Amino acid sequence: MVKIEFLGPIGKESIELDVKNLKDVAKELNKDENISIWLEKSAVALNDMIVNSLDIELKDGDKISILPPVCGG
Amino acid sequence: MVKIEFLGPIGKESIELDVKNLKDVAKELNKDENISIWLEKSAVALNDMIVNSLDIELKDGDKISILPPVCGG
Amino acid sequence: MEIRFQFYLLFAVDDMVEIYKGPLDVKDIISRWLDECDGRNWGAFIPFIGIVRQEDGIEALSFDIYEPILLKWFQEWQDKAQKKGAIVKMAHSLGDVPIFTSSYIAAVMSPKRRVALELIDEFVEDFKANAPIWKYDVIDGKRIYAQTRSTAMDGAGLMSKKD
Amino acid sequence: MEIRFQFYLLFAVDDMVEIYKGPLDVKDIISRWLDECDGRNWGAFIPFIGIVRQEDGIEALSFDIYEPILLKWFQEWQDKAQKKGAIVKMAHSLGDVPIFTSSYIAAVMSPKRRVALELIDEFVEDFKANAPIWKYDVIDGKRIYAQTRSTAMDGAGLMSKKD
Repeated sequence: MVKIEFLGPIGKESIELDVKNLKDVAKELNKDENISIWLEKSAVALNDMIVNSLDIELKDGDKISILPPVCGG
Repeated sequence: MVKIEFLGPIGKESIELDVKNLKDVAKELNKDENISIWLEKSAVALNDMIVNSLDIELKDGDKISILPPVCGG
Repeated sequence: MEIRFQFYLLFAVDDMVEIYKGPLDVKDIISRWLDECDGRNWGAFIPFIGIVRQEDGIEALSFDIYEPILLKWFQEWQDKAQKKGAIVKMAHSLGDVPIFTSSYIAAVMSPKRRVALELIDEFVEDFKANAPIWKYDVIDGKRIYAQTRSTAMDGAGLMSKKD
Repeated sequence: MEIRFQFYLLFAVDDMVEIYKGPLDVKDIISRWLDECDGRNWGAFIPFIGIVRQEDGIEALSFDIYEPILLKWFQEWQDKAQKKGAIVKMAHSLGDVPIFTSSYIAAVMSPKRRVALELIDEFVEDFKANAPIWKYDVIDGKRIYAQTRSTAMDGAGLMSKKD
Protein backbone atom coordinates (compact mmCIF):
# COMPACT_ATOMS: atom_id res chain seq x y z
CA MET A 1 0.00 0.00 0.00
CA VAL A 2 1.16 3.58 -0.71
CA LYS A 3 -0.14 6.70 1.01
CA ILE A 4 -1.33 9.74 -0.94
CA GLU A 5 -1.32 13.12 0.86
CA PHE A 6 -3.15 16.17 -0.49
CA LEU A 7 -1.43 19.31 0.68
CA GLY A 8 -2.59 22.88 1.35
CA PRO A 9 -5.89 24.02 -0.13
CA ILE A 10 -6.87 20.69 -1.72
CA GLY A 11 -8.46 19.98 1.61
CA LYS A 12 -8.83 16.23 1.31
CA GLU A 13 -7.85 13.51 3.76
CA SER A 14 -4.96 11.21 2.86
CA ILE A 15 -5.85 7.96 1.10
CA GLU A 16 -4.10 4.61 0.68
CA LEU A 17 -3.83 2.85 -2.65
CA ASP A 18 -2.63 -0.61 -3.63
CA VAL A 19 -0.61 0.30 -6.71
CA LYS A 20 2.75 -0.61 -8.24
CA ASN A 21 3.91 2.58 -9.93
CA LEU A 22 3.23 6.31 -10.21
CA LYS A 23 1.28 5.93 -13.45
CA ASP A 24 -1.29 3.84 -11.60
CA VAL A 25 -1.58 6.54 -8.94
CA ALA A 26 -2.22 9.16 -11.64
CA LYS A 27 -4.87 6.92 -13.23
CA GLU A 28 -6.65 6.41 -9.88
CA LEU A 29 -6.54 10.07 -8.86
CA ASN A 30 -7.89 11.25 -12.20
CA LYS A 31 -11.06 9.23 -11.56
CA ASP A 32 -12.06 11.74 -8.86
CA GLU A 33 -13.00 15.08 -10.41
CA ASN A 34 -12.43 16.94 -7.16
CA ILE A 35 -8.83 15.79 -7.31
CA SER A 36 -8.21 15.80 -11.05
CA ILE A 37 -8.88 19.55 -11.32
CA TRP A 38 -5.90 20.07 -9.00
CA LEU A 39 -3.58 17.69 -10.81
CA GLU A 40 -2.82 19.80 -13.87
CA LYS A 41 -1.29 22.52 -11.70
CA SER A 42 0.11 20.36 -8.90
CA ALA A 43 3.63 19.06 -8.41
CA VAL A 44 4.19 15.52 -7.12
CA ALA A 45 6.62 14.32 -4.46
CA LEU A 46 7.64 10.76 -3.65
CA ASN A 47 8.87 10.39 -0.08
CA ASP A 48 9.30 14.18 0.08
CA MET A 49 11.34 14.46 -3.11
CA ILE A 50 9.75 16.25 -6.07
CA VAL A 51 9.57 13.86 -9.06
CA ASN A 52 9.53 14.69 -12.76
CA SER A 53 8.51 11.37 -14.24
CA LEU A 54 5.67 8.87 -13.75
CA ASP A 55 7.92 5.94 -14.72
CA ILE A 56 8.71 5.14 -11.12
CA GLU A 57 8.00 1.86 -9.37
CA LEU A 58 6.53 2.08 -5.89
CA LYS A 59 7.12 -0.05 -2.84
CA ASP A 60 5.00 -0.70 0.20
CA GLY A 61 4.98 2.28 2.57
CA ASP A 62 5.88 4.91 -0.02
CA LYS A 63 4.38 8.35 0.52
CA ILE A 64 3.17 10.46 -2.39
CA SER A 65 2.34 14.14 -1.90
CA ILE A 66 0.29 16.31 -4.20
CA LEU A 67 1.44 19.96 -4.03
CA PRO A 68 -0.95 22.59 -5.47
CA PRO A 69 0.23 26.11 -6.53
CA VAL A 70 2.21 27.84 -3.80
CA CYS A 71 2.53 31.39 -2.53
CA GLY A 72 4.84 31.89 0.42
CA GLY A 73 5.87 35.19 1.93
CA MET B 1 36.91 85.32 -7.96
CA VAL B 2 35.86 81.67 -7.90
CA LYS B 3 36.77 79.18 -5.23
CA ILE B 4 38.22 75.73 -6.05
CA GLU B 5 37.80 72.96 -3.46
CA PHE B 6 39.79 69.70 -3.60
CA LEU B 7 37.82 66.93 -1.96
CA GLY B 8 38.75 63.70 -0.17
CA PRO B 9 42.25 62.31 -0.66
CA ILE B 10 43.57 65.12 -2.88
CA GLY B 11 44.52 66.73 0.42
CA LYS B 12 45.04 70.28 -0.82
CA GLU B 13 43.66 73.53 0.61
CA SER B 14 41.05 75.43 -1.40
CA ILE B 15 42.31 78.12 -3.75
CA GLU B 16 40.74 81.19 -5.36
CA LEU B 17 41.14 82.03 -9.05
CA ASP B 18 40.22 85.07 -11.10
CA VAL B 19 38.78 83.30 -14.15
CA LYS B 20 35.78 83.68 -16.45
CA ASN B 21 34.91 80.14 -17.41
CA LEU B 22 35.53 76.49 -16.57
CA LYS B 23 38.07 76.06 -19.40
CA ASP B 24 40.29 78.63 -17.70
CA VAL B 25 40.01 76.74 -14.43
CA ALA B 26 41.08 73.52 -16.17
CA LYS B 27 44.04 75.35 -17.77
CA GLU B 28 45.17 76.76 -14.42
CA LEU B 29 44.78 73.48 -12.51
CA ASN B 30 46.72 71.53 -15.12
CA LYS B 31 49.74 73.71 -14.44
CA ASP B 32 50.18 72.04 -11.05
CA GLU B 33 51.32 68.43 -11.45
CA ASN B 34 50.11 67.47 -7.98
CA ILE B 35 46.62 68.44 -9.09
CA SER B 36 46.71 67.42 -12.76
CA ILE B 37 47.35 63.76 -11.88
CA TRP B 38 43.98 63.77 -10.09
CA LEU B 39 42.07 65.54 -12.87
CA GLU B 40 41.87 62.68 -15.34
CA LYS B 41 39.91 60.59 -12.86
CA SER B 42 38.05 63.38 -11.03
CA ALA B 43 34.53 64.66 -11.58
CA VAL B 44 33.83 68.40 -11.39
CA ALA B 45 30.97 70.18 -9.64
CA LEU B 46 29.91 73.80 -10.01
CA ASN B 47 28.04 75.06 -6.95
CA ASP B 48 27.50 71.44 -5.87
CA MET B 49 26.07 70.26 -9.20
CA ILE B 50 28.15 67.81 -11.24
CA VAL B 51 28.92 69.31 -14.67
CA ASN B 52 29.64 67.54 -17.94
CA SER B 53 30.98 70.41 -20.04
CA LEU B 54 33.72 73.02 -19.69
CA ASP B 55 31.76 75.53 -21.81
CA ILE B 56 30.33 77.21 -18.74
CA GLU B 57 30.77 80.87 -17.83
CA LEU B 58 31.57 81.60 -14.20
CA LYS B 59 30.48 84.45 -11.98
CA ASP B 60 32.00 85.95 -8.87
CA GLY B 61 31.53 83.68 -5.85
CA ASP B 62 31.07 80.43 -7.78
CA LYS B 63 32.37 77.31 -6.08
CA ILE B 64 34.05 74.55 -8.05
CA SER B 65 34.69 71.14 -6.46
CA ILE B 66 37.11 68.49 -7.70
CA LEU B 67 35.86 64.99 -6.78
CA PRO B 68 38.41 62.15 -7.01
CA PRO B 69 37.39 58.46 -7.31
CA VAL B 70 34.89 57.42 -4.64
CA CYS B 71 34.26 54.32 -2.57
CA GLY B 72 31.42 54.57 -0.08
CA GLY B 73 30.07 51.72 2.03
CA MET C 1 7.09 47.70 14.78
CA GLU C 2 5.10 48.02 17.96
CA ILE C 3 4.70 44.62 19.55
CA ARG C 4 1.01 43.87 19.84
CA PHE C 5 1.23 40.12 19.54
CA GLN C 6 2.91 37.28 21.28
CA PHE C 7 5.45 35.46 19.19
CA TYR C 8 5.68 31.66 19.14
CA LEU C 9 8.67 29.88 17.68
CA LEU C 10 7.50 26.43 16.57
CA PHE C 11 10.82 25.08 15.40
CA ALA C 12 14.21 26.07 14.07
CA VAL C 13 16.53 23.91 12.01
CA ASP C 14 20.28 24.38 12.47
CA ASP C 15 19.68 28.08 13.21
CA MET C 16 18.77 28.48 9.53
CA VAL C 17 15.01 27.98 9.12
CA GLU C 18 12.68 29.30 11.81
CA ILE C 19 8.93 28.63 11.70
CA TYR C 20 6.63 30.66 13.97
CA LYS C 21 2.99 30.31 14.84
CA GLY C 22 1.57 33.67 13.76
CA PRO C 23 3.48 36.90 13.03
CA LEU C 24 7.26 37.25 13.20
CA ASP C 25 9.02 39.36 15.82
CA VAL C 26 11.11 41.13 13.20
CA LYS C 27 13.33 43.12 15.57
CA ASP C 28 14.19 40.07 17.64
CA ILE C 29 14.97 37.92 14.60
CA ILE C 30 17.08 40.57 12.84
CA SER C 31 18.86 41.33 16.09
CA ARG C 32 19.77 37.67 16.63
CA TRP C 33 20.91 37.26 13.04
CA LEU C 34 23.06 40.39 13.38
CA ASP C 35 24.63 38.88 16.49
CA GLU C 36 25.48 35.82 14.42
CA CYS C 37 27.30 38.09 11.94
CA ASP C 38 29.50 39.52 14.67
CA GLY C 39 33.16 38.66 14.16
CA ARG C 40 32.33 36.25 11.32
CA ASN C 41 33.83 38.63 8.74
CA TRP C 42 30.73 38.95 6.59
CA GLY C 43 30.88 42.16 4.55
CA ALA C 44 27.20 42.32 3.60
CA PHE C 45 24.01 41.28 5.39
CA ILE C 46 20.75 41.71 3.49
CA PRO C 47 17.44 40.73 5.06
CA PHE C 48 14.25 40.84 3.01
CA ILE C 49 11.29 41.54 5.31
CA GLY C 50 7.82 40.76 3.97
CA ILE C 51 4.92 42.56 5.65
CA VAL C 52 1.20 41.71 5.21
CA ARG C 53 -0.45 44.57 3.31
CA GLN C 54 -3.94 45.88 3.99
CA GLU C 55 -5.77 45.32 0.71
CA ASP C 56 -8.97 43.79 -0.65
CA GLY C 57 -10.57 43.95 2.79
CA ILE C 58 -8.41 41.23 4.33
CA GLU C 59 -7.80 41.18 8.06
CA ALA C 60 -4.92 38.71 7.87
CA LEU C 61 -3.12 36.24 5.68
CA SER C 62 -2.87 32.63 6.73
CA PHE C 63 -0.30 29.99 5.76
CA ASP C 64 0.07 26.23 5.50
CA ILE C 65 3.60 24.83 5.27
CA TYR C 66 4.80 21.39 4.27
CA GLU C 67 7.98 21.29 6.33
CA PRO C 68 9.80 18.21 4.94
CA ILE C 69 9.99 19.63 1.42
CA LEU C 70 10.54 23.19 2.65
CA LEU C 71 13.65 22.02 4.50
CA LYS C 72 14.94 20.17 1.44
CA TRP C 73 14.28 23.20 -0.75
CA PHE C 74 16.11 25.36 1.78
CA GLN C 75 19.09 23.00 2.06
CA GLU C 76 19.60 23.19 -1.71
CA TRP C 77 19.79 26.97 -1.43
CA GLN C 78 22.18 26.73 1.50
CA ASP C 79 24.46 24.53 -0.60
CA LYS C 80 24.23 26.98 -3.51
CA ALA C 81 25.02 29.92 -1.18
CA GLN C 82 27.93 28.08 0.41
CA LYS C 83 29.58 27.61 -2.99
CA LYS C 84 29.63 31.40 -3.24
CA GLY C 85 31.00 31.77 0.30
CA ALA C 86 27.65 33.00 1.60
CA ILE C 87 24.83 31.70 3.80
CA VAL C 88 21.05 32.10 3.61
CA LYS C 89 18.53 32.18 6.43
CA MET C 90 14.76 32.33 6.64
CA ALA C 91 11.88 32.73 9.04
CA HIS C 92 8.23 32.15 8.13
CA SER C 93 4.83 32.16 9.79
CA LEU C 94 2.36 29.31 10.06
CA GLY C 95 -1.33 30.13 10.53
CA ASP C 96 -2.77 33.63 10.72
CA VAL C 97 -0.70 36.80 10.29
CA PRO C 98 -2.60 40.10 10.76
CA ILE C 99 -2.13 43.03 8.37
CA PHE C 100 0.88 45.29 9.05
CA THR C 101 2.80 42.42 10.66
CA SER C 102 5.51 40.28 9.12
CA SER C 103 5.10 36.74 7.81
CA TYR C 104 8.42 36.24 6.07
CA ILE C 105 12.08 37.14 6.44
CA ALA C 106 14.81 35.86 4.16
CA ALA C 107 18.43 36.89 4.53
CA VAL C 108 21.85 36.53 2.96
CA MET C 109 25.21 37.02 4.65
CA SER C 110 28.19 37.18 2.34
CA PRO C 111 31.75 38.47 2.25
CA LYS C 112 30.92 40.26 -1.01
CA ARG C 113 28.29 42.85 -1.90
CA ARG C 114 27.52 41.57 -5.43
CA VAL C 115 27.05 37.97 -4.28
CA ALA C 116 24.67 39.13 -1.53
CA LEU C 117 22.57 41.34 -3.84
CA GLU C 118 22.20 38.64 -6.48
CA LEU C 119 21.56 35.85 -4.00
CA ILE C 120 18.82 37.64 -2.05
CA ASP C 121 16.95 38.31 -5.31
CA GLU C 122 17.21 34.73 -6.61
CA PHE C 123 16.47 33.24 -3.18
CA VAL C 124 13.32 35.31 -2.61
CA GLU C 125 12.03 34.73 -6.15
CA ASP C 126 12.58 30.98 -6.01
CA PHE C 127 11.00 30.94 -2.57
CA LYS C 128 7.86 32.51 -4.05
CA ALA C 129 7.80 29.99 -6.89
CA ASN C 130 8.83 26.75 -5.22
CA ALA C 131 8.69 26.76 -1.43
CA PRO C 132 5.81 24.48 -0.36
CA ILE C 133 3.76 27.13 1.41
CA TRP C 134 0.11 27.94 0.74
CA LYS C 135 -1.44 31.35 1.31
CA TYR C 136 -5.00 32.20 2.29
CA ASP C 137 -6.76 35.54 2.66
CA VAL C 138 -8.64 35.86 5.93
CA ILE C 139 -11.86 37.84 5.41
CA ASP C 140 -14.61 37.91 8.04
CA GLY C 141 -12.74 35.13 9.81
CA LYS C 142 -12.90 32.86 6.74
CA ARG C 143 -9.81 31.39 5.11
CA ILE C 144 -9.85 31.76 1.29
CA TYR C 145 -7.07 30.18 -0.82
CA ALA C 146 -5.13 32.91 -2.66
CA GLN C 147 -5.46 31.00 -5.90
CA THR C 148 -4.80 33.77 -8.41
CA ARG C 149 -1.59 34.85 -6.64
CA SER C 150 -0.29 31.28 -6.39
CA THR C 151 2.26 29.71 -8.72
CA ALA C 152 2.38 26.11 -9.94
CA MET C 153 5.67 24.61 -8.74
CA ASP C 154 8.40 23.43 -11.12
CA GLY C 155 7.25 20.09 -12.50
CA ALA C 156 3.55 20.74 -11.93
CA GLY C 157 1.00 18.87 -14.06
CA LEU C 158 2.87 15.56 -13.96
CA MET C 159 -0.29 13.62 -13.12
CA SER C 160 -2.64 15.62 -15.32
CA LYS C 161 -4.98 13.65 -17.57
CA LYS C 162 -3.77 15.69 -20.53
CA ASP C 163 -0.35 14.06 -20.39
CA MET D 1 26.19 42.89 17.26
CA GLU D 2 27.51 43.50 20.72
CA ILE D 3 27.66 47.22 21.40
CA ARG D 4 31.24 48.12 22.19
CA PHE D 5 31.17 51.65 20.88
CA GLN D 6 29.26 54.81 21.50
CA PHE D 7 27.22 55.96 18.55
CA TYR D 8 27.08 59.60 17.47
CA LEU D 9 24.47 60.89 15.07
CA LEU D 10 25.93 63.95 13.33
CA PHE D 11 22.92 64.87 11.25
CA ALA D 12 19.81 63.48 9.62
CA VAL D 13 17.97 64.97 6.66
CA ASP D 14 14.20 64.54 6.53
CA ASP D 15 14.56 61.17 8.28
CA MET D 16 16.13 59.86 5.08
CA VAL D 17 19.91 60.33 5.27
CA GLU D 18 21.67 59.82 8.59
CA ILE D 19 25.39 60.52 9.01
CA TYR D 20 27.16 59.22 12.12
CA LYS D 21 30.59 59.88 13.53
CA GLY D 22 32.12 56.38 13.66
CA PRO D 23 30.30 53.03 13.43
CA LEU D 24 26.54 52.63 12.99
CA ASP D 25 24.26 51.24 15.69
CA VAL D 26 22.66 48.79 13.27
CA LYS D 27 20.00 47.44 15.63
CA ASP D 28 18.85 50.90 16.63
CA ILE D 29 18.71 52.16 13.04
CA ILE D 30 16.89 49.09 11.67
CA SER D 31 14.51 49.16 14.61
CA ARG D 32 13.59 52.81 14.00
CA TRP D 33 13.16 52.24 10.29
CA LEU D 34 10.91 49.25 11.02
CA ASP D 35 8.82 51.48 13.28
CA GLU D 36 8.45 53.88 10.37
CA CYS D 37 7.07 51.00 8.27
CA ASP D 38 4.38 50.27 10.82
CA GLY D 39 0.92 50.87 9.43
CA ARG D 40 2.30 52.48 6.26
CA ASN D 41 1.24 49.48 4.16
CA TRP D 42 4.68 48.68 2.77
CA GLY D 43 4.84 45.05 1.64
CA ALA D 44 8.63 44.75 1.48
CA PHE D 45 11.44 46.30 3.50
CA ILE D 46 15.01 45.47 2.43
CA PRO D 47 17.98 46.90 4.29
CA PHE D 48 21.49 46.36 2.97
CA ILE D 49 23.95 46.35 5.87
CA GLY D 50 27.63 46.84 5.06
CA ILE D 51 30.12 45.61 7.64
CA VAL D 52 33.85 46.40 7.72
CA ARG D 53 35.78 43.21 6.97
CA GLN D 54 39.03 42.20 8.60
CA GLU D 55 41.46 41.96 5.69
CA ASP D 56 44.89 43.14 4.62
CA GLY D 57 45.82 43.92 8.20
CA ILE D 58 43.49 46.90 8.54
CA GLU D 59 42.20 47.90 11.97
CA ALA D 60 39.46 50.16 10.60
CA LEU D 61 38.16 51.93 7.53
CA SER D 62 37.80 55.69 7.55
CA PHE D 63 35.53 57.92 5.46
CA ASP D 64 35.30 61.48 4.16
CA ILE D 65 31.91 62.67 2.91
CA TYR D 66 31.00 65.70 0.85
CA GLU D 67 27.49 66.24 2.18
CA PRO D 68 26.04 68.80 -0.29
CA ILE D 69 26.48 66.51 -3.29
CA LEU D 70 25.61 63.39 -1.28
CA LEU D 71 22.25 64.91 -0.42
CA LYS D 72 21.58 65.87 -4.04
CA TRP D 73 22.58 62.40 -5.20
CA PHE D 74 20.26 60.91 -2.57
CA GLN D 75 17.35 63.19 -3.48
CA GLU D 76 17.53 62.02 -7.10
CA TRP D 77 17.22 58.43 -5.89
CA GLN D 78 14.34 59.38 -3.61
CA ASP D 79 12.53 60.89 -6.62
CA LYS D 80 13.24 57.77 -8.67
CA ALA D 81 11.95 55.54 -5.86
CA GLN D 82 8.85 57.65 -5.37
CA LYS D 83 7.87 57.18 -9.02
CA LYS D 84 7.78 53.44 -8.28
CA GLY D 85 5.76 53.99 -5.11
CA ALA D 86 8.79 53.22 -2.90
CA ILE D 87 11.17 55.11 -0.63
CA VAL D 88 14.90 54.77 -0.01
CA LYS D 89 16.86 55.49 3.16
CA MET D 90 20.51 55.48 4.10
CA ALA D 91 22.90 55.81 7.02
CA HIS D 92 26.66 56.22 6.69
CA SER D 93 29.69 56.73 8.89
CA LEU D 94 32.12 59.62 8.86
CA GLY D 95 35.64 59.06 10.21
CA ASP D 96 36.94 55.76 11.57
CA VAL D 97 34.90 52.53 11.61
CA PRO D 98 36.60 49.50 13.25
CA ILE D 99 36.52 46.05 11.67
CA PHE D 100 33.37 43.96 12.35
CA THR D 101 31.26 47.12 12.77
CA SER D 102 28.94 48.70 10.24
CA SER D 103 29.69 51.80 8.15
CA TYR D 104 26.76 51.74 5.76
CA ILE D 105 23.07 50.87 5.67
CA ALA D 106 20.85 51.44 2.65
CA ALA D 107 17.20 50.45 2.59
CA VAL D 108 14.14 50.31 0.38
CA MET D 109 10.51 50.20 1.47
CA SER D 110 8.01 49.36 -1.23
CA PRO D 111 4.50 47.99 -1.64
CA LYS D 112 5.89 45.44 -4.12
CA ARG D 113 8.57 42.78 -3.79
CA ARG D 114 10.01 43.13 -7.33
CA VAL D 115 10.35 46.89 -7.08
CA ALA D 116 12.14 46.57 -3.73
CA LEU D 117 14.58 43.89 -4.95
CA GLU D 118 15.51 45.82 -8.09
CA LEU D 119 15.75 49.16 -6.33
CA ILE D 120 18.03 48.00 -3.52
CA ASP D 121 20.44 46.56 -6.08
CA GLU D 122 20.52 49.67 -8.28
CA PHE D 123 20.64 52.01 -5.29
CA VAL D 124 23.57 50.24 -3.62
CA GLU D 125 25.52 49.91 -6.88
CA ASP D 126 25.04 53.56 -7.83
CA PHE D 127 25.97 54.54 -4.28
CA LYS D 128 29.27 52.70 -4.70
CA ALA D 129 29.92 54.41 -8.05
CA ASN D 130 28.67 57.94 -7.50
CA ALA D 131 28.11 58.91 -3.87
CA PRO D 132 30.81 61.48 -2.92
CA ILE D 133 32.42 59.43 -0.17
CA TRP D 134 36.12 58.57 0.09
CA LYS D 135 37.44 55.49 1.80
CA TYR D 136 40.75 55.00 3.62
CA ASP D 137 42.31 51.91 5.18
CA VAL D 138 43.53 52.50 8.72
CA ILE D 139 46.74 50.54 9.34
CA ASP D 140 48.95 51.24 12.36
CA GLY D 141 46.87 54.34 12.98
CA LYS D 142 47.65 55.71 9.49
CA ARG D 143 44.95 56.64 6.97
CA ILE D 144 45.70 55.29 3.47
CA TYR D 145 43.41 56.20 0.53
CA ALA D 146 41.76 53.04 -0.85
CA GLN D 147 42.74 54.04 -4.37
CA THR D 148 42.50 50.69 -6.15
CA ARG D 149 38.98 50.03 -4.77
CA SER D 150 37.73 53.49 -5.72
CA THR D 151 35.71 54.33 -8.83
CA ALA D 152 35.90 57.48 -10.93
CA MET D 153 32.48 59.16 -10.80
CA ASP D 154 30.26 59.60 -13.87
CA GLY D 155 31.72 62.49 -15.85
CA ALA D 156 35.23 62.11 -14.44
CA GLY D 157 38.16 63.43 -16.49
CA LEU D 158 36.38 66.58 -17.62
CA MET D 159 39.36 68.77 -16.73
CA SER D 160 42.05 66.33 -17.86
CA LYS D 161 44.82 67.71 -20.08
CA LYS D 162 44.13 64.92 -22.58
CA ASP D 163 40.75 66.38 -23.52
